[in-house]
Amino acid sequence: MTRNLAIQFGSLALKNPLVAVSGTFGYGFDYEPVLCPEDFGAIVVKGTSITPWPGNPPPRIVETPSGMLNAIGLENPGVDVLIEEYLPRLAARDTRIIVNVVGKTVDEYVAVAERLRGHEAVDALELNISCPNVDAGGMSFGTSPSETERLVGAVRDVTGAPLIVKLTPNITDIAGIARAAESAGADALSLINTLLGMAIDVEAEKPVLANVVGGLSGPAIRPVALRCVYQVRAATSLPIMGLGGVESAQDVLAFILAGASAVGIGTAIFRDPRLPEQIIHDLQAYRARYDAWPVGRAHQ
Amino acid sequence: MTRNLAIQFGSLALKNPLVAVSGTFGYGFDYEPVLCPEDFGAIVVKGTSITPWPGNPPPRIVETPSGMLNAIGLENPGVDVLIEEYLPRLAARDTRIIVNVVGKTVDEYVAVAERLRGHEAVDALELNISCPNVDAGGMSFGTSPSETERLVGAVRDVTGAPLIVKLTPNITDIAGIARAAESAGADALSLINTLLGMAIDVEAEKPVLANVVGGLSGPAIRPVALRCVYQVRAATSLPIMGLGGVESAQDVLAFILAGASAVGIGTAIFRDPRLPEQIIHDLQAYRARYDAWPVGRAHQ
Amino acid sequence: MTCTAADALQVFSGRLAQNVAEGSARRLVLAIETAFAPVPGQFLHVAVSGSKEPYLRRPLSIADWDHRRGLLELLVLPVGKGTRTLAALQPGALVDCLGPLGNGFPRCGLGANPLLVGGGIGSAPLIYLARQLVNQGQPPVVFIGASNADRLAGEQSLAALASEMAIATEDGSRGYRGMVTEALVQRCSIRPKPTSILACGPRGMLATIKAIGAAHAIPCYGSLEEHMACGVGACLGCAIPMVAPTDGKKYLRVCADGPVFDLEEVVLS
Amino acid sequence: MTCTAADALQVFSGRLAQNVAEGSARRLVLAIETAFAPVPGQFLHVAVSGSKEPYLRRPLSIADWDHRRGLLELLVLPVGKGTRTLAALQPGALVDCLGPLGNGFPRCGLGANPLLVGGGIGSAPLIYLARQLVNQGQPPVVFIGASNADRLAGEQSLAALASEMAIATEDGSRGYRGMVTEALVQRCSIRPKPTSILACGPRGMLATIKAIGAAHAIPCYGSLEEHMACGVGACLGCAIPMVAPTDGKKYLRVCADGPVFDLEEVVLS
Ligand SMILES: Cc1cc2nc3c(=O)[nH]c(=O)nc-3n(C[C@H](O)[C@H](O)[C@H](O)COP(=O)(O)OP(=O)(O)OC[C@H]3O[C@@H](n4cnc5c(N)ncnc54)[C@H](O)[C@@H]3O)c2cc1C
Ligand SMILES: Cc1cc2nc3c(=O)[nH]c(=O)nc-3n(C[C@H](O)[C@H](O)[C@H](O)COP(=O)(O)OP(=O)(O)OC[C@H]3O[C@@H](n4cnc5c(N)ncnc54)[C@H](O)[C@@H]3O)c2cc1C
Ligand SMILES: Cc1cc2nc3c(=O)[nH]c(=O)nc-3n(C[C@H](O)[C@H](O)[C@H](O)COP(=O)(O)O)c2cc1C
Ligand SMILES: Cc1cc2nc3c(=O)[nH]c(=O)nc-3n(C[C@H](O)[C@H](O)[C@H](O)COP(=O)(O)O)c2cc1C
Ligand code: FES
Ligand code: FES
Repeated sequence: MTRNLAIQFGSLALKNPLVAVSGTFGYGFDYEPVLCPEDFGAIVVKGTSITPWPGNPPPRIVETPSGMLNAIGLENPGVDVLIEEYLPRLAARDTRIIVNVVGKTVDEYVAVAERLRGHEAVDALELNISCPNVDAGGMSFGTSPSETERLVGAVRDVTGAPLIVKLTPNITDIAGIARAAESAGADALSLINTLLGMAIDVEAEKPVLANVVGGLSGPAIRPVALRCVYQVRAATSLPIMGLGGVESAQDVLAFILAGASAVGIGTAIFRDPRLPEQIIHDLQAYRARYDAWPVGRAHQ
Repeated sequence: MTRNLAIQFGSLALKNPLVAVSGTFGYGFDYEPVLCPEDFGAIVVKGTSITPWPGNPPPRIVETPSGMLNAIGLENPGVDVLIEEYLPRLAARDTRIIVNVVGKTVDEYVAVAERLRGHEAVDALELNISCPNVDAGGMSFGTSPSETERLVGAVRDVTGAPLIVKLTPNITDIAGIARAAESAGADALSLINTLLGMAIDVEAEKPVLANVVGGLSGPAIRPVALRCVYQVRAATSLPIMGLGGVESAQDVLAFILAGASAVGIGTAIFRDPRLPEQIIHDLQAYRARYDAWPVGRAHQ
Repeated sequence: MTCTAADALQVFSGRLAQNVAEGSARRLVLAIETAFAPVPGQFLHVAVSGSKEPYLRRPLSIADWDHRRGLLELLVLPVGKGTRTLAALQPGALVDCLGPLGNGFPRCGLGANPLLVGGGIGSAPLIYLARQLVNQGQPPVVFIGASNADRLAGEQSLAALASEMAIATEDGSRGYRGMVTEALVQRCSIRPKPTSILACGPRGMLATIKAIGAAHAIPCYGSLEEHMACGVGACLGCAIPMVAPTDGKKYLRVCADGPVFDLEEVVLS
Repeated sequence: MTCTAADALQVFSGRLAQNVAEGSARRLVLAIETAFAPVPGQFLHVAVSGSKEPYLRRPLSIADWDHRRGLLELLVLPVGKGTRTLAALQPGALVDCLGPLGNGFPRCGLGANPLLVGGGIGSAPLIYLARQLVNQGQPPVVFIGASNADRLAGEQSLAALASEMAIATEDGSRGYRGMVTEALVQRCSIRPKPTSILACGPRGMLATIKAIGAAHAIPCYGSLEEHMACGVGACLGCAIPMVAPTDGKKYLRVCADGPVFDLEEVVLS
């Protein structure tokens, strides 16, 4: 028996639980026709700032065991190009569009949210309060409950769109930040962003990445991501998008059991762009076991 | 040209930089004759408490991509058995012996340090303020600078042995804890302990580990460990034992370049007990390039 | 390395000489060249060669050992990443083994009528055990069972060694229809009564055997499984609860204190 | 999948038909069955099959493509985990490819005398490029160089296609002793002067070529390398600095904006 894979992620009805995460899938079109935006329940576009950001000098990526480090530095053309160039094309696709928002100050986040206010192609905003790559950027918000509250509250004031807050794992108490986001009016949480890491080139005797440190993603971080989702599920009642190292339908189900109602995939697509199609196929068999997706059932 | 691999780790002269880390090498004898305590520059014995600790119920371990989770729960027979049964045997071996100390209260740590005071087989103590496995245990000390200071200060007061403090990566600011340990009188730091993670059994619909969460180790965490060593090197002047996911001589050199003067290996031995011998062999070639080990040179 | 005694721990390569189907499992025959003297019930910790995924070794019982020809047998049931990769190896492949590990089945105190019980792939270590008992002049009674005929392991080898043999499958596709432990209960009320039971199989089967043994005052030894990291006793990863815990000690290590335990000593629920 | 045009992005398997040594490198010939129409200078993003270590794909130039027989050539220099595994594949193995990727060498505006320069393994994409130029009736002048004879790649194939060919090795073990760019400098002062330079090789070689091109007012196109994750333009991992950055944009993507660039556009230091 195959069932409809649809799942409710807060106020968003997703046709399937799989989400293309921010920064790994561009604006959705680069893998076509192998992989298309409409293959996913939702796609999150690259972190978007109020003005264009150039990003970090190369090298920006390096492979690590079962994962990779990136220090892209949130290169993006800015919200205006997003609105003019990408959103119209994305609007034509049958999927949910979530815009990942970045900024160096509260005002910059607010400005992006204001620009996107009421845009019909935008189904939700995802506040990246966690990207470890930009010195003066997101990191500081996401590691302090009070700063998180301040930021989320300010963006909440200017947008009616569903507001997802993306949490960093590089922190002592992720549940505390989750509660701060909840009390400031977030509609949902997504987690995790990358783990702060680095690699050293022993021949050159220096860090591989020009930015010295970068964000670790891929299967290597999956155990940390599952733990964070499990902890946050127990600490708040907000819907959760779980992500970090997903590479199979079994992983998707593990995140759902831990408490996620949407599950993101990023790095694993680099290895195999056919994986989302495979996962969605394999999810049918899991879905058939249940009356409804067993969100959070591992807590019982 | 082959050179002597000796390195100075604080006041300890090690015949080579490789250290068997706590909890993965028992009391040093389980792998004999394939791998012996004297193959290492130093060995750190299993976390030792003042009274015997039974540890967690099984399952205690589960494999993850390029790593594993463990929730042993610091099972150990207590400091008296260590003194009576293991230290005499270890004393006969040509290596440095470091005792990893655990406790649920400051007093328990202090009691272990007092019992080991002046023991000639003990070259140093390593305070495990970071093990994430015991609810009421180490975790709380290692995530708070003031608690770290209180604990390290109290143990410092009762021991003249070199005092190594082992830091957790499950924290927002590892440099802050490192500075706290330094100001309270630590002689050296070791890092990192495991990352807090979990795995879910999708068939059973529950966490794999009886303890729910466990500590992630192995190559998967190496980028995080290198980043921590690099950050701590920049924040304190204490000698560092770097560890986390080491599996080759190249990794050892990467940790040295990041700022470590001793480098630990744990999980990788489970995969291949011949690895330490291989690494030490391969280190000769790296050592031959330098007049002295290039500790911290990646910071230049 | 300071010691090369045949029973000492070693790391060695076996060259895969044969890989044949045995029901759902594969019988792997490894040609090895080092001195080697395992005890029945001991196991090897086998690296899933080549790839680093899976990362850890996998414990596999020594199913048989032909000292004269240097041939070692493993029976591998492909259930996951590691066993599937091993089961698919081609002859000529090198298999990286750590062992022999653990304590095997007891060699004495088994009495005149030892009875061996294997459940599914658990029959593997019983082959080498039966061979040793035959060599000691104590050909054993052997009972093996599985969910269905395909899941039976070691039938042919065991039949050649057993003094008496019974087979049970849950679906009746081979031998008696039912659990192997049902056949065992019946056998325990027939003369000559077994003087000891030596078993390997699922936890539930061992628990039932423990109860049967207790009811008939027959000592029972069982080989247990737990996930393993080191396999040598260093990591304390493979804990099994003790029946008589003390204040400080509640668990034994399957790898180093077992894998064979007097079933009275361990909690099997 | 909605589109199967031969030049569209696709994932396909190539069956390894041949794997032969070519100096230090290996020439891999893949038999492929899908429609495929790559442009010279495009590349494939190749999964290191079977194992998940290394995890990411590896970019490899399309060295040659025989449309009629469906045979694709790769030249692989084993420098690390991924290339070593690929170089050791046995005939019959399936190689998982994503491609064709990137923008190839320009097809027009090259003038009557295009000159191709390959450094080391960088000669790989020049074979297919030379073949195309020959088909267009513009047989190119080809210069290849390497540190030593073993590091030269594609010599035989290129010799068969070139209108004129020069070889340089730094140690003199083959051809002229010295850098290939030294030979190039000399060649640029001889008639007929090259009308364009199309190059692939180490960053330093490309920088020198850029300078030579500027001095002689010859347009230069070079194929660049950078570590890649996605290979399709999505991750922004493969940045190369632009010569004329703007406030908001400082980098181009090697995978999607290149790998072939007008060398005037990119910073090579
Ligand atoms: C002492 C000992 C002797 C053994 N002898 C044999 C033998 O002779 N032949 C044989 O086929 N198998 C034997 N096993 C079991 C074998 O080790 C496991 O089946 C194997 O480790 C599974 O690895 P995998 O990578 O294939 O599965 P994974 O992909 O790791 O897991 C697949 C499933 O198997 C479970 N599993 C993993 N490891 C174990 C384990 N050690 N015990 C129980 N379940 C596990 C997992 O939880 C999961 O549900 C023995 C185990 C022990 C402890
Ligand atoms: C567009 C393009 C086309 C290429 N074409 C070919 C080709 O036809 N034949 C060929 O042999 N190689 C080619 N390469 C280079 C090849 O991709 C790298 O050698 C390969 O990725 C190294 O992977 P590895 O796993 O073997 O090495 P690793 O173990 O990953 O690394 C070994 C060393 O190589 C370096 N390295 C890794 N990846 C790259 C890279 N992409 N560029 C430069 N250095 C790298 C590492 O920093 C390290 O020093 C091409 C690269 C690009 C970007
Ligand atoms: C190349 C790259 C770029 C990324 N860019 C962003 C970004 O712009 N905004 C963001 O919130 N997260 C970004 N991330 C983090 C991912 O969205 C995701 O949190 C992380 O990669 C973990 O998921 P994965 O293991 O499935 O890749 C990026 C990750 C990668 C690998
Ligand atoms: C099975 C196991 C047991 C451990 N026990 C201890 C311990 O008792 N005390 C301690 O400080 N760290 C303990 N650790 C953590 C290791 O010492 C080390 O910090 C960690 O495993 C990272 O190193 P690795 O990746 O080389 O294994 C344990 C790790 C493992 C895998
Ligand atoms: S597996 Fe390590 S103690 Fe048993
Ligand atoms: S490799 Fe992803 S953009 Fe080039």
